[in-house]
Amino acid sequence: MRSLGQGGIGALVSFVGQVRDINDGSSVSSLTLEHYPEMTKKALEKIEGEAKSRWDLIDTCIIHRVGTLHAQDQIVLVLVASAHRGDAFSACEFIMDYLKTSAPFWKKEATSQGERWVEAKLSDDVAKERWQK
Amino acid sequence: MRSLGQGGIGALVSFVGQVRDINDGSSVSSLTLEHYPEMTKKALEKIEGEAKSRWDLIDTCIIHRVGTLHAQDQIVLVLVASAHRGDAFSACEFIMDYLKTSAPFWKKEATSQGERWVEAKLSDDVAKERWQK
Amino acid sequence: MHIKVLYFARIKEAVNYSTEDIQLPDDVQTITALKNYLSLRGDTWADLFNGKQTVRAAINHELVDNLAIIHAGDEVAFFPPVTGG
Amino acid sequence: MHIKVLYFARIKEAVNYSTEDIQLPDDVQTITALKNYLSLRGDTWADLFNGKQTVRAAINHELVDNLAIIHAGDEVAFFPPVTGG
Repeated sequence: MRSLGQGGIGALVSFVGQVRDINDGSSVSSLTLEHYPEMTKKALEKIEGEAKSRWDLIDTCIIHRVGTLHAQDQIVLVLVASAHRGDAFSACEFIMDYLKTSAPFWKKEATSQGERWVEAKLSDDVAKERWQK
Repeated sequence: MRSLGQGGIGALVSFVGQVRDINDGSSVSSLTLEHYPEMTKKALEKIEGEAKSRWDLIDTCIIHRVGTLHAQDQIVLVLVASAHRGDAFSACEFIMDYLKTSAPFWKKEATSQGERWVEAKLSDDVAKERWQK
Repeated sequence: MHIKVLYFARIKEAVNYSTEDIQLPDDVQTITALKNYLSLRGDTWADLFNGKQTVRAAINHELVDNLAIIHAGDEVAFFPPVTGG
Repeated sequence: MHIKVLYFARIKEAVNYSTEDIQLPDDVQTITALKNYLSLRGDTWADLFNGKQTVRAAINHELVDNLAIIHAGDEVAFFPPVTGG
């Protein structure tokens, strides 16, 4: 975040997503994240651009990890800086809702029952639709 | 946050409030925060308790500074840990909205025009009222 | 009855002290009554407590409204709308 | 026309490779037509692309719907609903 030292920033909202040790009733020992590199960059830039057009933001930052992660590892960081908290909260939640439904990442879990691809959640589509009203 | 290492945490949302170098058109050189110590503790615990009763949270943490701060200093940190992001986002924003209207802190700004008490904002009352629907 | 009264921020500066012990007349039993009672102390007090300014109150560290009942030994605090966070 | 096709995640594992170059017949011009064309390759392909599974598509790194038009030289990607974040 280039402008972290900028004096106009009154509000910084961050979201960190972590690997939980249990999902859908099975214990998870590791998680492997696959992505589509050429598209990922474009998708994340598009989401950030959309957030900046909707709210009055000073800067945004998205970091998403790929490869193999373990329980309690951090998967994603979204950081939003703004003059006022309302803009920062809305934009951070918006970015996460769009990232969950539009950025090309796929999770495969290693559980006690073997490996399985994580299923997309309807609740994520519903969360995204809120912003289309 | 006692349970930061807990494996059930999937979402961590944080809010950091910073001193802006400009407010209501005047440049701000410093900010002095007064509070009502015996009430502050009780008020913050009440806000955290209310958040925990409304959403499924693993833990919350509020840190609020008092005394004299300068531009870009951090005033307040609110940290919310939950299994899922929806709960964490809502609870963090709720805590800030209640803190802004119910916790006994008062800001006095030193500006180029002299000292002045910061006026409470109607928009903070409006933000709080959202949660009473 | 005997109570303790605290003042904060702009109000503390106006009255020029932060705390006092007051022996209330029997008919002063609510926040509204206490505000009216204090506003009789002179211009500064009248300006603060005649209802034109927003003055919040707490009893024993809990925010209360103007109808709240005051009991002997209570700690009553008066302050402007809060501006933390 | 000639295009490049990429497969990801569950779909990549099912077809057992991640990328191929395809020379499309003239009448295959949309995502839907390409899905139908691929589903003729056998059971594995039919299971993936006959419409019973949700398969998302991107053209040149942009998410598109089934009606999107494919042009010569495009990079088309097929993948399951995303699950990042």
